[in-house]
Amino acid sequence: MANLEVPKELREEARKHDMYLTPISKDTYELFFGPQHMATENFSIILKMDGNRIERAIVNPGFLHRGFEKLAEQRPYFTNIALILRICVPESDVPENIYSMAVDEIMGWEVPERAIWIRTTVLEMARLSAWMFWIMGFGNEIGLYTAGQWAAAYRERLMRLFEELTGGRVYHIYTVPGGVRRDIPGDRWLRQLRDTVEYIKSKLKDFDEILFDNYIMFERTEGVGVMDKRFALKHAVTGPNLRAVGVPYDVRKDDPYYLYPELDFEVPVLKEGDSLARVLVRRYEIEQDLYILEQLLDMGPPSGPYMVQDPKLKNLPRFKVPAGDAYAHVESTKGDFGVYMVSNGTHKPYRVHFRGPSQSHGVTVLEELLKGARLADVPVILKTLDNCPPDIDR
Amino acid sequence: MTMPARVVGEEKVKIKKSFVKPWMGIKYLFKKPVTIKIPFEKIEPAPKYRGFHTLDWKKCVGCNFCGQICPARAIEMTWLEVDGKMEKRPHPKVDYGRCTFCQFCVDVCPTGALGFTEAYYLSTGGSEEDLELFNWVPIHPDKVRELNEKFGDYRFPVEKIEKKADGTYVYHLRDGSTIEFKILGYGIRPPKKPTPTKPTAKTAEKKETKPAEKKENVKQAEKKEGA
Amino acid sequence: MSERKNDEFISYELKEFKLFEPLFRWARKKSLWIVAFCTGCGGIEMPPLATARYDFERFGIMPNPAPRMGDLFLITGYVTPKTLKRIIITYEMMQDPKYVLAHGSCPINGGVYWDSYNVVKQLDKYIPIDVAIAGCMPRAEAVMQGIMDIIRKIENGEADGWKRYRENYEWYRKNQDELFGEGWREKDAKRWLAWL
Amino acid sequence: MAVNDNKVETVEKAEEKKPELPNTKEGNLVRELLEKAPYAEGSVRREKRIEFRVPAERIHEFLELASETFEMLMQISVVDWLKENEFELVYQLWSVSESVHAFVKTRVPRENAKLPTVMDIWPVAETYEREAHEFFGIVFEGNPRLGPFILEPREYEKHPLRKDFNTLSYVKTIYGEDFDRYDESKTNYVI
Repeated sequence: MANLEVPKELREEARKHDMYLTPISKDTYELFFGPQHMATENFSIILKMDGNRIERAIVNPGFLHRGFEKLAEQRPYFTNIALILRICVPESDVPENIYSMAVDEIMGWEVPERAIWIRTTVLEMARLSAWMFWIMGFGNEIGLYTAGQWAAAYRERLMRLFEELTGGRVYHIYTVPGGVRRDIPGDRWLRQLRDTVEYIKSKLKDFDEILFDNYIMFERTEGVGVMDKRFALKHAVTGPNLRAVGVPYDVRKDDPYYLYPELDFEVPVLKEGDSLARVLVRRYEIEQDLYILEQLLDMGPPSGPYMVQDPKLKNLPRFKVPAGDAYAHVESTKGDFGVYMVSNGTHKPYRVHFRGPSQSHGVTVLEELLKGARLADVPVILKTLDNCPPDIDR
Repeated sequence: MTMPARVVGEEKVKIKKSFVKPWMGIKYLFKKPVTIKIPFEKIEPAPKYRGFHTLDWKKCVGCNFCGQICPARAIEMTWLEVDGKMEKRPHPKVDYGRCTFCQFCVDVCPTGALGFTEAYYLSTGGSEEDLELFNWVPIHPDKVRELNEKFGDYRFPVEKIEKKADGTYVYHLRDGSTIEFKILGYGIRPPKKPTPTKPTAKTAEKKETKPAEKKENVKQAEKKEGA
Repeated sequence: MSERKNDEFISYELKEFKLFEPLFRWARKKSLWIVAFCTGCGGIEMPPLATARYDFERFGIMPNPAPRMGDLFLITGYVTPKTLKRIIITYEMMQDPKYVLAHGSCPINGGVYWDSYNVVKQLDKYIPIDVAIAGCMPRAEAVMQGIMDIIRKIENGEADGWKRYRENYEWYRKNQDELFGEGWREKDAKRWLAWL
Repeated sequence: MAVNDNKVETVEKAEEKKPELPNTKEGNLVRELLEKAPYAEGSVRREKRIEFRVPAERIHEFLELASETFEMLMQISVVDWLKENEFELVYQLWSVSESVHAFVKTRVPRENAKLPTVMDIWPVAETYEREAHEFFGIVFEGNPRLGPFILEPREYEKHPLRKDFNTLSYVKTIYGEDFDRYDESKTNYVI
């Protein structure tokens, strides 16, 4: 592809329209990647290409901007739950949970143990389903479609469990400040969850065979999109991407919340910092998530109420929160997901500001990593960074 | 309190690449497919799936809690006239062009009048008469449940909503029966007492400002101009 | 596209072809290709639909990145003005019997973003909608049913959104210009697509 | 917010200025930083949360000092305090080595809000500053890429996250009056 030849007439035509192919040197042109591309998911990158090499990448987000932070300022606290979970679509429990954690902190509530157990389980289930979604996307990008077919089918089992627990399929609207909205539907649900965990665990071997051990995957990812430790820290890279450059930072260990201090799990760390390392770290984390879910099921849900008892909750539309501010964050599959909330004592939050992991992964880091990469590596870099455009836009 | 961070490195995380293993996927050829063959096979939503609303008109006290908690402001309190008699309290009218199915309205309902069923399926064309279906006063839960049991496909219980010029609405249910009532006005406070002309005029006025209808008018005008 | 007149469109309903109309309809309904442009949160239900679980390839439906080959446009959720520009361009690039399926509440009436400054209310003002499904998110089964509705409508010849767009092009164009300002096609869209 | 409850009461009097700093990891961190930067105020919120208040002129200097222990800049949150006519900028810092979160707060007046960029310390600040500029209109001197980023130019000029921007009336001017059927005066809606 190095000597890409653009027909002369087309070049003349394009010059007339002054864009699309801007001939700087012989093979230099501008390429619009997305938003109508499967890998980018509503996100556009303007690539300045030199032949097949990317000279410069300019990220153009904003296709999903809905102004959540403004809308959240205009709605009561509980109502916001139905709104802000749309920030992270594959893992919609994460925004719910951080929002609830922040409100709990300002209110000074002790959330009941049963609610804590349910929240932890829901978060881990959300992580697992997000991993399945990621396997699907990643498999499709590197051309191993079979893994994607399987992952999407296994994810449906988790979706079904979510449906029975929360009443929603994708948007659960389940975790609210002070607890959760419904109780566990019964022991049958717990048994089903255990079955599903066992099932996915047994299928992990198949994923290894077809995707993670596959030499195609190694060839596509090895040495692509390398970053070093200093770069990663300066660019606020978090989550599996940071662990792939040798920093063992995991919010669940370093700023523990919910039941995580009592759970036993490992933090995988690799030093290479290329796409392959990021993939392998993720693969190991899937195992750990299954292990955590098993531990949670062994622990069993403690008895008691699933919602905090507070007379203020009698009138939900006018539920007031005292003045104050709080920052809460959890470990999502994409990285450190946080929220900064300011309350001024009324029934609406004064300011809610979200910190999506893709805000750093998807803009500056991506622009840096794409410099000098080949065009065919763009989807690989996008998917191994696990870029999620709604995080950036909100 | 916290456990010491258990960090594992290369020895556990790294795997070897393989040329042979990917072929093992072939064994899936001999397994049972997971596909649900939709027109022939059905899958049921989970019990207590958050679907369309139901409303017990007798229980509803018209407190507008549901309207206040709604994140989309999809709920509007409506004054109805059934069989020539005005209902004592306003009832919520739910717009599915807005509703997010969070069911916070059901949670806050103090009398339990507002409820929900598992029915989730409603599809129409894009024209204004069709979209009339998206805006309804929910009907009694028993009726919805009965229809669901009869047809078993979790569709919207109303087939067609007929709107007459004087503000009368006729709900044609799926089993052929109809519910007929008149909408007198909107809001928490009852419409003005000397009824015969004023409320109807008000509703008519209200309807006229409805966006899509306006568009339709414009479109028709355009068409005429074009012709 | 502005200089094109109505009579320059290739007419699929010439009198000579009337005889073959059922055949055309049958062929159209059996090979709906989807423009793989997931415009909102509804995109998350596309993978289950396209993969083994629901598998809409059984109906001859296939996600396809190229709009020129697409027949069915799924508006999967809310639409921001920035996306709407791309949607309109993509929609106009599609070849003529083309159908639009609007997912969920947001394209109908703004949905939960009814007071958001950056979400388009009533997509029907800008491009014609053939079938709308309720739900937030619509379940995968509901989307499936919606697609089957489209298939049924094609069979009956009711899915005429593309005709409406052609006939009322000026009206749609006026609405688009009102939202984006005059000359947005020349200013913005030419940057993406040189041939416009 | 209340200061940490289980703080050690028997702190030896370190300094008269800040007697409330507990003798924990967090307290020591605050103390160390304040020794280097006496112009700032610091306190411990609770476990793993510390807070600094810095005057806007010296924010760059302070953040440069802080970046030795706090390796990551997680976010720059802007709060618009309309009554006080001030923007509050909260730099959310995270220390990977100490696992402590720090709020660095500073205030600037709303009119012609200007601050030095921190791109030279954390390159990722470019994104955060572009966002803050777009939604609030704060100018970060030295950031070359300020301008429409997420929004279209029309909304960008309005700086929509400012408190004096009314989205409902803006929506009505753009998308027409008729999309909202509710008469505001008639019903007492919370939202």
